[in-house]
Amino acid sequence: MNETILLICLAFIVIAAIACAMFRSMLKCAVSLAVVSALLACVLYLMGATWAALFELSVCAGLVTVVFASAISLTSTSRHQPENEEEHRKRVAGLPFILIATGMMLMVVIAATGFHIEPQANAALVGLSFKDVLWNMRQADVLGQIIVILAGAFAVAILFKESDKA
Amino acid sequence: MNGISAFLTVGSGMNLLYVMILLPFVLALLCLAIPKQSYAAKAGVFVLAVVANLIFAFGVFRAPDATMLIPWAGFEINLALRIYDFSRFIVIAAAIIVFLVGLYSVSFLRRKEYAGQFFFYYLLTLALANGAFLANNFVVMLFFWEGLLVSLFGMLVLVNKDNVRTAVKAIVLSGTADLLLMLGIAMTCMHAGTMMMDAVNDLSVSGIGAVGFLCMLAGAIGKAGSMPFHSWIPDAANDAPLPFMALLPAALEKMLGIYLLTRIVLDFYDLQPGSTMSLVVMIIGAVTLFFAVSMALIQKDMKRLLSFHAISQVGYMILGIGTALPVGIVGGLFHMVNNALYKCCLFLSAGAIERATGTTDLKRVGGLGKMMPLTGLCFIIAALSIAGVPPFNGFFSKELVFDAAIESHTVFYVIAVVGAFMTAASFLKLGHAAFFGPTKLPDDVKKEDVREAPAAMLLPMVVLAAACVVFGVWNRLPLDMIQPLLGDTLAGQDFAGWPHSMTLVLISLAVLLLAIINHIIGYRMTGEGIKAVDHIHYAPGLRQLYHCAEQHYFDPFDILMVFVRIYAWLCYCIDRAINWIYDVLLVRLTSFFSQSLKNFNTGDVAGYMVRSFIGLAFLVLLFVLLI
Amino acid sequence: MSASFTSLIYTYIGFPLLAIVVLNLIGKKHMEKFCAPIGCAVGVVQAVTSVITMLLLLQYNKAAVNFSQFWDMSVSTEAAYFSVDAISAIVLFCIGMVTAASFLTAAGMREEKMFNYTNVMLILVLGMSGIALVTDLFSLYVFLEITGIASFVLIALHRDIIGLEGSFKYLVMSAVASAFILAGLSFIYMETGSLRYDAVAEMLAGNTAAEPMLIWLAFLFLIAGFSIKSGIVPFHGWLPDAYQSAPAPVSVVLGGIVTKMAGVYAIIRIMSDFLLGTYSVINLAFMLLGLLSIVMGALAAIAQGDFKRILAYSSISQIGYIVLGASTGSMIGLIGAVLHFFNHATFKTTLFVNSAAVERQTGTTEIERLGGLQKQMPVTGVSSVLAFLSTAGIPPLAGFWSKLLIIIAAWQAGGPLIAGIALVASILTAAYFLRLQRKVFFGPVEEHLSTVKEARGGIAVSAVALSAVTVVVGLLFPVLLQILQAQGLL
Amino acid sequence: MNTLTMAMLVTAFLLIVTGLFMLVRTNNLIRIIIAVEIVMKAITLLLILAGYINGSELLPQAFIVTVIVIEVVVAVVAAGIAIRIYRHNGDLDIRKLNRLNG
Repeated sequence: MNETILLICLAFIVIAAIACAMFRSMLKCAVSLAVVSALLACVLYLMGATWAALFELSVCAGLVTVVFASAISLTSTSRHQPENEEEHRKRVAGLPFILIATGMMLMVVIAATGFHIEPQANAALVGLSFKDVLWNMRQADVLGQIIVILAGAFAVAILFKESDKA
Repeated sequence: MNGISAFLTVGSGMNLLYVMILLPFVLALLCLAIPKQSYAAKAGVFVLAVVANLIFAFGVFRAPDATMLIPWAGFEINLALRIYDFSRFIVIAAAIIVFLVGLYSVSFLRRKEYAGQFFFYYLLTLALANGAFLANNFVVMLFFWEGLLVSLFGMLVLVNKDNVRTAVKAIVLSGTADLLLMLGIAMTCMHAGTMMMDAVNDLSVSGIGAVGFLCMLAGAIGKAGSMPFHSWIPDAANDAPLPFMALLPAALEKMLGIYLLTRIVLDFYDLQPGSTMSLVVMIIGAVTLFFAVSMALIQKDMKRLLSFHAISQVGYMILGIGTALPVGIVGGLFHMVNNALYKCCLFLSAGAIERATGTTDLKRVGGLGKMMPLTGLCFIIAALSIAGVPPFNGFFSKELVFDAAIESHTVFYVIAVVGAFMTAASFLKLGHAAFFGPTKLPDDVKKEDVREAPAAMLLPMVVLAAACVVFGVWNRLPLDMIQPLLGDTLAGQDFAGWPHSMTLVLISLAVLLLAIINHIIGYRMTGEGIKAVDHIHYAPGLRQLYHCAEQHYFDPFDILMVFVRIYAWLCYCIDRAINWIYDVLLVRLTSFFSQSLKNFNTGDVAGYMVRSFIGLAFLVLLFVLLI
Repeated sequence: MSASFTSLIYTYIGFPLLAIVVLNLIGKKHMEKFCAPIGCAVGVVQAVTSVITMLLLLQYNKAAVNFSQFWDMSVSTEAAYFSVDAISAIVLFCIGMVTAASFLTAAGMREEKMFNYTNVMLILVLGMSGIALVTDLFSLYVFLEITGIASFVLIALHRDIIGLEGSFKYLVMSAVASAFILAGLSFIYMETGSLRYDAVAEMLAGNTAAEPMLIWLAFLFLIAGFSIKSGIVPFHGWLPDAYQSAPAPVSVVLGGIVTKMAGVYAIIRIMSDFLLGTYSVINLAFMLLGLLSIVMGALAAIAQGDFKRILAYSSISQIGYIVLGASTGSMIGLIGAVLHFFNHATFKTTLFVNSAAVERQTGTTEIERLGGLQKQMPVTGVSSVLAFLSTAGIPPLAGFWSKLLIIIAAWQAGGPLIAGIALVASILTAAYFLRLQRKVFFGPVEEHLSTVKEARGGIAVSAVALSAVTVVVGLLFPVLLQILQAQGLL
Repeated sequence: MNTLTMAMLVTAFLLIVTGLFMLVRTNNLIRIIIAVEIVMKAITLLLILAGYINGSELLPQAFIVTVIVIEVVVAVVAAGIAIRIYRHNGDLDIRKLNRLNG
């Protein structure tokens, strides 16, 4: 049952991604990305990665969409630019065909090379919680996250602050 | 004299090295060091050197057999010298000539700008020649032998500093010969397994031996000035100071070359009479003597005429030695000695004439016999010697060579006899034009000013002329020295005294008579001594040939130079092309690529991405191909 | 011993963090004028600490200093998070040196946004130090991103359009590279279940991969990702733009160390820590990419018209040498690569400092508008010549030795053709640098430049100090090499 | 081969291709950032797949959380830069970012 839902989710992720690429409207594009994120969160949840699903949903589907939406609204001009959007459609029109070709090629390659990966049991991390793993085994990453957030803060301070002169 | 010989032989023989090689060399440096103004001091040192050399050469002559050996460069290359029959004989012969020509030079070169340098090179030549004669190691001999190139070049550029063409020609030709000699020595040493000259005996003339023999032969005859290494000598006659001609091409170089040739034929290689190699040597000799004397016949300048004879006479020696018969070798060596005597004498007489009149051009001088009787007498004696008139020395040595030639093959004899005819004819012409007939002088020279040369110049000439007579009349004196050199090969034969074959003597006399008749006919036809052989010169057919020869069409050097010039031009083109590739093409290509890269990059992010994907595709391809 | 060892890690990470906290707690108003000294101090401390680390390693004859725990959450893990070995120590020294030079340059240029610059620079130092310290591929990615984010911000620091353009291009390419690297990591993780260097090395050495395709796929993405980050041809498009557009002190640190830490260091790590064995095609791939970089970088540099852009292309070419050395996988090649890394940090920083000096004194870096500065700016001119000679590999300067080692290693690994190409490309190096020298420093003085004077203060100090390092290291090189090798540190 | 693993793998690849295609073909800066985000989604998918194959989602989960944090910061920085560029250029056309070339 889980598997079926997963497969459906995956299919919709691809469709949403294509939509994201093809939409003429920027806003719709950002929303499609949020849909991809939300579906991905579903997949993560179904795979058992609940914390990751939570982060994906709240941060990616939520925060990032807000960031894009505000960026789009900040950069939208009063002048409508239909020619640009029409051009965009022309430029990305080939995407579905390329995806179909890629998918078929992947199938062929997988079949031809006998590529084979199977889920397997892992005894190493049994009995540990996500909290233990993240905070204890990945101390360097946590430190890195702190620094990244710090860097993000400085970046916002530098990039978004209105110029003193202006 | 006993004291000196004792001095020479005491100890390791180092003394020999000091006195025969280092002494001339040090005195040569001294000559160079003495300031130009004090000509007397220079000349004093110079005379001291040649006199000392003569004395010590007598010492060597009287000394018993000895060898000395000083370890030198390693690899079996030791400074090995040896006193024995041959070196004794050749050193004393050289010393006498060097002394006489040296004495003459001091007087001849007075007030000449280049005297000091000439003395330096003269003594340097002496030192090196002594070294070459005494060396008992091939490499050491080669060292001295090659060193002679330096003094040769130096002397040739003395007078004509701006025009070094003759010097370059001489260096190229002699250098080629020396290079071949080096090759030959290398092969000979390899063949024999040693570098000591007294240890190399009778190698077989086949295979590598044949090549080694030919290469060494080229070195020897190249030094002697035989064809095809001859063509610088007539040019040098025009460019170089006259004592140089008397010393090197006329005497010392002949001695060196013939010395080595004799060593090759007698000692190093086992040359059988009638063998192919013997034939090769004889052909070289015959060709040299014939063509050089043909050219001598038509010359109108004394020095040039004599220089062609210097070449032609070496042909007789090579012919004689090339037969590999005892009579031929003895004849060749005897001829070498005689040639040194009369050719020196002739050059010195020519020098006396040049000093008196300022020219040696027979068209501008003539009838000098009354004004310079002693010079004329010496000249005539030497000329009779070279023409082979009995009882002068040239007659006897030439008869020995004739003997050997007819024993080998009649053709060689015929060529030699024809050569003798032309020699006689050319000297009849020369003597007639220069000393007899109406007086003829260049316009700027007054008749009263033309007088006999000073005693210092006359003395050597007189001594040489006298020696010509003595060696002819009493030919046992030189032959007793020469014949022991052959050792067992001689097999008890004795060539001293009157020639054995009366027939050959009669033929020779007939040839001389023919030459005189020819001269008279020529003289009658033209009325001038100088044009006595013009009927041969301008004979149909010969005229064109002579013209071509005079234009240097047959000069091996000039022919070689044409190829060299083509080669140089090709090299130049290739060099330019390579240069162009480096200087122009590469720079332009680089700039082109660089500029293309710059233009290609339009600053487009999509382009950057696409290029990255191409890189990725390249990696995929690499992995797929190589996994 | 253990305590003194592990406290070194605190210094590497803690000192910059402390500096950031102190700066921001006290605030811009009071700290603005102390920024440069603090930044310099951080750099110097970093360099000194790395020297101490090296000495301790020599003293106790250890391969590496390991550090396992920042905080204890009662679940113990034995694995080390951070580790400093000889390569890391050398690299950390470079980071400290270049950071100090950058701050000196910033002070010399009278950087307007000194406070922001200092903050982000310190983040950058943290990121780069983290890259050098970590023992896990995923942590490596995290610190790569920190380094990247800090670089984007620094390039766009002045918010001028050129800086923004360069920054955005770098950002896009870098994001793609990060994605590639992560994809590669996940493929490796599918095989090993861990991304620690030792676990991956064990898997590769034992050749225990259940599905070798995954490893090939992983390395395909990793090579592409790291190549983009290092700016190897043909993944290099962003690099000249970023270098050229960055503010002068930023391009010093960018050209001197950042891209090398972000990409080349990881390649050196892969080559030194992982025995590739059956996957030796990867060596070949890096070798070819390295050669392509050497030649194309040098070729492209010849026609450029901007001082900093020439240096950028020169960096691409020099990075090619480092990658070529590392790609051989042999001891001599790795030593050559690491030492060329060091030398490149030295001489390229010198050159960027020089370009900063020229920019500061003349207001431009376009070489067509410069000329004859040798007389007016002797320190800059001479240090530039020294750095150029070192780059071109002229003995006895430092660059000669490392280039020699790399070419020897290339000869051993790839034959004379590869070594020959690498050698011939040195001529191209000389070509573009001679052009640069001629246009900027030699010849008659341009009229509008006749009043130009030598840059003073920090710029001159760092130029002189770096030149001294180039010369001294060049002269002492054989000795240093002997010490390092004798201890088995390299 | 397991249908799910294959589906996830193929989906991830398709997402990567979509993202990269969008990256190359679009001219809008914001769209380019969105394209990068799409590629990052694919990476998330690959990471969770890795965990699935290894039998434990714990470590990949930690990875994913870290990646998401970094992703957001990058997106914010990128958006900030894009907005700044908009202020200078008046639009978001990437083709106008060609002052640096050569």
